[in-house]
Amino acid sequence: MIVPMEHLLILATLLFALGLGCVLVRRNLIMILIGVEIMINSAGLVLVGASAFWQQVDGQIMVLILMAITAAEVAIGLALVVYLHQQKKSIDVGIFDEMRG
Amino acid sequence: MDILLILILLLPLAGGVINACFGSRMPQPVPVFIACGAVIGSFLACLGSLTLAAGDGYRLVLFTWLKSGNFQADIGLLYDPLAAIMTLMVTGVASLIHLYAAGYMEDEPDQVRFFALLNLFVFAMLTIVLADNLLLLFLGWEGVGFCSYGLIGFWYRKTENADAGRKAFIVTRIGDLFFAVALLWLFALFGTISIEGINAQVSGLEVTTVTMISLLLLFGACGKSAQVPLMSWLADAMAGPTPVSALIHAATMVTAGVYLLCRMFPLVSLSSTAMAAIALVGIVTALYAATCALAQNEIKRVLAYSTMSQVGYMFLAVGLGSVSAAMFHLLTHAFFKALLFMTAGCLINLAGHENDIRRMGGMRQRSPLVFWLFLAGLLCLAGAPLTSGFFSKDLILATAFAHGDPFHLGLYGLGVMVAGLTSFYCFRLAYLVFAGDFRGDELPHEPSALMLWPLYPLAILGLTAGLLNLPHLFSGGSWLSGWLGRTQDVLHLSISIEYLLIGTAIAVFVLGWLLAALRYRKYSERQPSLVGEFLLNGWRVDDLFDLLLVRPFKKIGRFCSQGVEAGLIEGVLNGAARGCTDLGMRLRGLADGKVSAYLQGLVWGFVLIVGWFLLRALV
Amino acid sequence: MNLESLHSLLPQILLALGSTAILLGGAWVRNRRLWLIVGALVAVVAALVAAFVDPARIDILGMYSATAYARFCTVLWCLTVAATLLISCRYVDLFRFGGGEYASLMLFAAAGMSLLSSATSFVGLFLGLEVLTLALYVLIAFRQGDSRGAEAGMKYLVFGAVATAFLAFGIALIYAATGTFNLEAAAAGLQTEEGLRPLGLAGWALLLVAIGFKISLVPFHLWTPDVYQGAPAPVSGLLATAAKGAVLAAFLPLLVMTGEGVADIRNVLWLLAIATMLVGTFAALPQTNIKRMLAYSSVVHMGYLLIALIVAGDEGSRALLFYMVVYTLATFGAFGIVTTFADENGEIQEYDDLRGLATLHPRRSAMLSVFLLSLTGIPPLAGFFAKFGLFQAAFRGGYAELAVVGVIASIISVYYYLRPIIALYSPEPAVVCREVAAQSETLVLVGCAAIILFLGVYPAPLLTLVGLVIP
Amino acid sequence: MTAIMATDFPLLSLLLFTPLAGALMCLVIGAANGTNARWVALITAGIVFVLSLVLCLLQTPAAGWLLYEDYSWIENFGIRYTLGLDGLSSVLILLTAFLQVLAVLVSWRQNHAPAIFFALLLILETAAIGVLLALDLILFYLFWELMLIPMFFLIGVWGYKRRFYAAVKFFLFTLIGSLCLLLAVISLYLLHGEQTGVYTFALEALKQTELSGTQELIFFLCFMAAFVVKVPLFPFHSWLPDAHAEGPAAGSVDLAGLLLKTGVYGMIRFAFPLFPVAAQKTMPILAVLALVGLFYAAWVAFQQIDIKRIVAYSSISHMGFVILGLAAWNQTAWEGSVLLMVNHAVTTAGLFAVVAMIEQRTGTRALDQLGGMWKSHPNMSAFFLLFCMASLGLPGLANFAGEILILIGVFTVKPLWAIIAVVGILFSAVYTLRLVQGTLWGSSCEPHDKQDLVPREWLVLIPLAVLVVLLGCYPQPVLELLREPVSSLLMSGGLP
Repeated sequence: MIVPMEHLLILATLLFALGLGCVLVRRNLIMILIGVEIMINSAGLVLVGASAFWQQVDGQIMVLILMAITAAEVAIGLALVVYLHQQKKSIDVGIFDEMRG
Repeated sequence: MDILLILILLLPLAGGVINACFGSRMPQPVPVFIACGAVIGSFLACLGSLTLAAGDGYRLVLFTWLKSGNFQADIGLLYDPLAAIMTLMVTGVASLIHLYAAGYMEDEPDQVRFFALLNLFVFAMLTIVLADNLLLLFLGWEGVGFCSYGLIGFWYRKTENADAGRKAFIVTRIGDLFFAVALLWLFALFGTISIEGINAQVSGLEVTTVTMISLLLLFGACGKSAQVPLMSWLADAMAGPTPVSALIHAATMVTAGVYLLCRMFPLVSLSSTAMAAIALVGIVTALYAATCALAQNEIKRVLAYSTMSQVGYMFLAVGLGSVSAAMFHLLTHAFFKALLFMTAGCLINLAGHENDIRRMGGMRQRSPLVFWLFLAGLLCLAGAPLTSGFFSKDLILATAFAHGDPFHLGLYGLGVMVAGLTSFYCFRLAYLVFAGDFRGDELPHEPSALMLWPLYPLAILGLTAGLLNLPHLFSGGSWLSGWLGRTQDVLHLSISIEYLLIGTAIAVFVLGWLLAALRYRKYSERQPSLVGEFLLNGWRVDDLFDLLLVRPFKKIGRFCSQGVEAGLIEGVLNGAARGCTDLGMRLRGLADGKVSAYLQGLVWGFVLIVGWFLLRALV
Repeated sequence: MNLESLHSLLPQILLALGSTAILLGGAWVRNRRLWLIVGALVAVVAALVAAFVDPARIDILGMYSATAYARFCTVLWCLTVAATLLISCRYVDLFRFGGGEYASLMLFAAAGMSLLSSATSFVGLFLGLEVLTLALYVLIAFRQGDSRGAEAGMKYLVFGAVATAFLAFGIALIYAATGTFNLEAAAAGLQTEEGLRPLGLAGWALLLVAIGFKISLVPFHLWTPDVYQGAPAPVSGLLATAAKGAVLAAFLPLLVMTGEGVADIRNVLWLLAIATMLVGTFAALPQTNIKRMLAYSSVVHMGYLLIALIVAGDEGSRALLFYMVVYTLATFGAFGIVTTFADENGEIQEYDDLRGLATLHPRRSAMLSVFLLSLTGIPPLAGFFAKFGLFQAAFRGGYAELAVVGVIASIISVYYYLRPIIALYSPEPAVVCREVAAQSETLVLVGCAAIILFLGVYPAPLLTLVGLVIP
Repeated sequence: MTAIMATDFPLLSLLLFTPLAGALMCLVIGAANGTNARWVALITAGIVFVLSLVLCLLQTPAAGWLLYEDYSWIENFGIRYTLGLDGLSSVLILLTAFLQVLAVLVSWRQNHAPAIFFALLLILETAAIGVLLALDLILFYLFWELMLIPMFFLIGVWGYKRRFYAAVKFFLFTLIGSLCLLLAVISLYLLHGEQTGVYTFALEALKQTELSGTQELIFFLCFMAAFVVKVPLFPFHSWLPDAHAEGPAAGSVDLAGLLLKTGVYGMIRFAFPLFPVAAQKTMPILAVLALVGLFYAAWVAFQQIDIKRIVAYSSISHMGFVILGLAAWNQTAWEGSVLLMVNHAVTTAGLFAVVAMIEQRTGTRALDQLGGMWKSHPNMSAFFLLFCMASLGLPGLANFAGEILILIGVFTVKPLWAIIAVVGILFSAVYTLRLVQGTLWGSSCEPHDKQDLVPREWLVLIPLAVLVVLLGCYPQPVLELLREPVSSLLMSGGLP
C-alpha cells in the first residue's frame, strides 16, 4: 500500500466533515444533496482503502453498489427538487415548515 | 306469655312500619287508628305480661343479630321489674299521648309521617327498656335519637325547626359516642355485652376501670338526658309538635339516661368516684336548668328547662345510690310532665297558637278546666305537699341527707335550693299564664275533646303516684322499692329528722310561691336585666359551644376542603400535569419544522454517542 | 449465484418481479384498484412462499440468510404491505394515485424490508435499506399537489440521504477496522482489543445514528411527526410499522450475541432507549393531531422495543418479536382508520375534527379505540401481553430500570391515547364525514382488531411461534 | 386443590362470561334499537344475579373452595386460567350482580348510544366478577385492568361537563397503582421461578416464595399501591369525587358498589396472604391513613355543595373505616370490614340513585339550590332519608352492623384507634345531616318535574331499602358465609 491507512482515513474523515458541514449550512436543497454525495464518496474512499489494507475485493464491490445507489438517490432527489420547485417556486428547505411541533 | 312480650315491641314497630310504608295510601283516620291501636295494644300486652317480670325477671332471646368471632349480639329481651315498670310507664304515657296527638294533629296534612315516627319512637324506647344486651340497647338509644330528630323537625318548612332537630341529633350523638366506647370496653373486658352477664361479672374489676367505664356511661346518659354539659339541645327541641315534647322530651327519651344508669347500676355503683360524678352532674344540671327556667318566656321552654332540672334530680338520686328514688321520680315526673306539656299544648291553642307567656294571661277565663289540669301538673312539679312530685323529690333529698357526710349534705342543700327555684318558676308560670287579662289578640282555638280526655288520667296519676312509694312516715310500704328489689333504698330515719326534712320542703315550696306571687301576680312589661338575658339564653352555653366546637370544626373543614383538598392535593396533581405538558410543549418545540434544525439534532445525537463511547473508554 | 441461492431468495424475487410487472402493466391498464389488488396478491403469495416453501439453503452468498427468523420477518412485512395495499383501495381513487406505480413501489419496499431483515452482511443490509428508503421517498410524496406531502417527502429525503451517508461511512469504518462485512464477524471483531477498535466504535456510532434515524430514536426523531403527518395515511402506517420493524429486526441477531463489543453498543442503546421513551412520551402529550400523536407514539414504542433489543437473549428476542407484531397491528390499524376517514377534502387528523364521529361511525370508532388502547397496553388487548412480555424480559435480563421507565412512560401515555378516543365519543359531531369504508378497508381493519383482541385473550399461539423462530 | 362441589360443568366460567355475552348481544341487537339493548342488559344482569344467588345459597359455611376451575392458558409464561369461589367471593359477586341489575335500571333512560352504554356496563360486570374469582395473578390483573376501560368510557363519554378530566384522572390514578402491581407480580414470579424452577403465577404457589424482609416490603407496597388507589385510601382518593361528580348515575353506582370493593378484596385475597410479615409491619401506617382519611373525608364532605360529591366523600370516609378494620387483623374486624363493604355498597348505591333522581327533577345538585323535597316528592325523600340514616350508621340499618364489628375487632387490638374511629361516626352524622337538611327540609326549591317516583324507580329503590334494613337487622347469613374464608385468610396471614 502506497498511502498509509491513517492518511486515507484522515482525508476521508475530512471529506465527510466537509460534506456534513455543507448539509448543515446550506439551505438550497441541491447543495444539500451535493453535500450528501461528498459524504457518501468519503465512505467510498475508506472502503477502497480498507479493501487494499485487508487485501480483499469486498470493499471495492461495496463501492460499486454504493455508487449505484447514490445515483438512484440523486435521481429521486432531483425529481423531488423539481416537484418542490413547482409547488413553492423555491428550493430553499427553510421555507418548508408548514408542519411543526 | 312470650308472645305478649314480643307484642309489646312488635306492635309499635309494626304500626310504625305499616304507617311509614302504606300510611299515605290509606284513607284518613286509618293510620291514626293503627298508631294509637298499636301503642294501646302494646300497653295491654305489657299489663298482661307483668307477672313475668316479678322477681329476677324473664329473659327471651329471639334470634342472633350479629355473631362474629367471639362477639355475639342477640335480639333478646330482659324483662325484669325495672324494665317492667318502665315499660308500663312508657306504653301507658305513650298511649295517652297518642290519643292526645290524634286530636292535636287533626288538621295536619302530614299526619302519617308524624304517627309513623311516633310509633317507631315508642318501639325504639321500648327497645332501650327491654334490651338484654348493650348493643340492642344502643339500637334503641340511637333509634330514639333518630325519631326525635324527625319529630323535632316535623314542621320542616321552617329551617329553624329542622336545625333544632339536627342539633338534638348531633348533641345527643356526642353522648352516644361515649356510650359506644363504654360498650366496646365492656366487651373487651368481659367478652360479652349482655347486661346480666356484665353485671354478674363486675365485682372483680379494678376500680379505676370501673370509674372510667362508668364515667363513659354517664356521658352517654348525659347526652340523651340533656344533662350538663350536653344539655343545650333540649330547649331548642321544643320546636317540635307538643305531643312530641310531652312524650319524647319529657316523659320518656330524656329519662333514658337515668334508666341506663339504673340498668348498669351494679357496675356503676362499684365506683364511688363515678357515683359522686353522677350526683354532681345531676345537681349541677338541676341548678342550671332551674335558673334558666326562671327567665324563659316561652311556655314550652320553661317546661323544657324544668324537665332538665327534674332529670337532674333523678341523676342525683342515682348518684346517691338509690335506684328506687330515681325510678320513683322518673315515674311521677313522667306523669306530671306529660300532663304539663299536653295542657300547655291546649293553652297554646287557646291562646291562638301563641307560645309566649308574656302574651298570655287570663287563660283561666278562657278555659277553667285546662287551668285546673295545668295547675295540678304545676303543683306536682313544684313539689306541693302530698302530690307525687313532693314525695319523689323528698325521697331524693332525704336520701342525700341520710348519707350524712359534708359532700352529700351540700348536695342536699343545693337540692333544697333547686326545689325553691322550682316552686318559684312554677308559680311565675302560673301567674303569667292565668292571672290578669289576656294580653294577646288572637282568638282562642278550642282544644278538641280528644285532647282533653287523656289529661284526666295523667292528672290523677300525677297527683296520686306518690302512693307508689309512700314512705313509712305516711304509713306507706315503699312498694316501688320492694318491686324493684331494692329494699336497701328504703330510708330509716328518725321521725324528727323526717319531719324536719318535710318541713324544709314545704317551707321552700311556700317561699317560692310567695316570692313568685309577689313579683308576678300583677303583670308588668319589664326590660330583661342582664342576668335575665343571660339566663334566658341558657347561660350562653350555645355561644360557648359555637366558639369551642362548631367554629373550629367548620374552620378545619374549610382547611381540609380548600387548603388540603383543593389546594395541596389538587395543586400537586395539577402541578404535575402542567409540568408534564410544559415539558411536552418544550420538547415538541424542538421539532420546529425546519430541516436544518432537525439535522442539527442528528449531529448532536452523533456527538452524544461518540461522547458516550469516549466516556466509557476513559472511565 | 446458483439456483439454490435463487430458490432461497424466492420470496424477494417474487416481490421484485411482481413489482416490475405491475409497473409495466400499469402503463397499459390504468385501473387503480386492480393493480392494488394484484400487488396485494403478489405480496400474499410471497408471504405464503416464505412461510411454506423451505429454502434450499440457509446462507445466501454470505449476504442474506433464509433462517426461520428471516422468513418470519418476510412474512410479516409482506402481509403488512399487502394490508397497506388493500387499505389504500379507496384512498388511491380519492386522490387519483397512479395505481400501478403505487403498488409497484409498495412491493419494492416490501422486497427491501425483507432483504433488510434477512441481511447477514453490511452489504446486504445497506442494499435492503436503500431499496426500502428509495421506495419510501416516492411514496411519501405520492399525493400530487399536496404541499404537505411534498414537504414531508423533502424532509424524509434530506434526512434519509444524510442517514445513508452516515450508514455508508459507518460501514466503511467498521470494514476498515475489522476487514469483514459480515455482521456477526464485524461485531465479534469489535471485541478484540486492537488498535483498530476506536475506528470500529466510530463506525458503530455512525451506524447507530443512521439506525436511529430510520427507527426514529431520540434525538434523531424530529422528522417523524412531520413526515407522518404529510405522507398519505396508508404510507404513514407502513412507515411507522414495517419500515421501522425491518430495521430493528435486522439488528436483533447481532445483539443476541454477547461480548464486550456488543456491550458497548448495548450501553448506548440503553441511553437512547430511556431518552426515546421519555422524550417521545412528553412530546406526544400536547399533540392535537392524531397522525402526529401516532408518530410520537411510534417513537415511544421504538424505545420500548429497544428495551427488548438490549435485553436480547431468548427472552428479549421473543418479547421483541411479539411486541413488534402487536405494535404493527395496532399502529397500522390506527393509521388505517385515519385512511378510512379521508374524503376528497383530505384526511381527518385534528382531534377537533374527530369529535362525535362515533355516532356516525360506531364500528370504526370502536376499532380505533381498540388500537389505541392496545398501544396503551390495557388488557384484554394484545398490547398488554406485549408490554408484559417486555417488562418481564427486562426484569429477567437485569434491566429493571428500563422497565420502570417504560412503566412511567405508559402511565403518561394514557393521556394522549385517550384524548382522541374521548373526542370520538363526545356527543356533538364536529365534521360530518359520510365516507363509507370500502370492503377491503373493513376487511383489513376488522382483521387487525380481531387479532388484537384474540391475542389479548389468548396470546399463546403467537408466543409459541415467535419462540420457534427467534435466532 | 379440590372443590367442595365436584362438577365438571364450568359454572364459574358461565357466571363470568354471561355478562360479556350479554354485552355482545347488546351491541348486535341493540345497535339499531336502544330499547332492545336495555332489555338485553336487564335480562343478562338478571340472569347473572340469579346465578350468583344460587351459588350463594349453595355455599356451605365450610372451609375451601365451593367451586374451582383450572385450565391451561398461556403456557409460555406459566399463566393459568384458575378460578375459585368461596364465601367471600360469592358474597361480593352477589353484591355485584345485584347492583348491576339496579345500575341498568337506574340508567334506563340513557339515550346517547344506549347499546354501547349497556354493553360497557356488562363488560364491567364481567371484569368485576373476574377479579373476584381469579386465583392466578395475571388473570386477576387482566380483569383488574379490564375494569378500567368500561368505567373510563362510562365517565368520559356519558358524563358531565368535565368528564374528560375526570375520566383521565380516574384512569391515570388506577393505572399508576396497577402498573406497580404488575411490576411486583412479574418480579415475584421471576423470583419464585428462580427459587423453584417453576414459573407460575398461581396464588397458592407464590405464597410459598421465600422473600427477604426488604423484598417483601417492596412487593407489598407495590401491591398495595394498586389496591389503596382503588379503595381509595387517603391521600390517594382525589380521583373518586371527580369520577362520581362527572360520571353518570350508573357509573357512580358501579364505582361505589363494584370498583371500590375490589380494592379491599385485593388486599385480603392477595396482598396480605402473599406478604403477611410486611403487611403486619405496615398495619399501623395503614390504620393511621385510614383514620386520617375517615376524618379528612368527613370534613371535606361537610364543605361540599354538590350533593353527589358529598356522597362521594362519604364513600371515602366509610372506606377508611373498612381499611381500619383490616388493619386490626382479627376475625371480627375483618368480617366487619367485608360486611361494611357490602353494606356501604348498598347504601351508597341507594344514595347515588336518589341523587340522580333529584337531579333529574330539579336540574341541579347544588345543596344551596335544593330544599324542601319532602313536600313535593315524599316517597323519594323517604328513601333518601333511609339511605342517609343507614349511611350515618344508625343501628338497625346496614352500615352500623359492619361498623360495630370493626370497632369491636379494633378495640380488642388497639383501643385508641377504635375510640378515634367512634368519633368518626359522629362526623358522618354531621355531614349526612347537612345533606338531608339541604335537600329534604327547609323551604321548597321549585323542581320542574313534580312527578314522585315512577314504577321503574320504585323497582330500584325498594330492593335497596329492603336490603338496607335486612343487612342491618339480620346480617347473619352474610357473616356466616364470610366466617370460614376470612379465618383461613387470616391463618395464611400467619396470625390467628
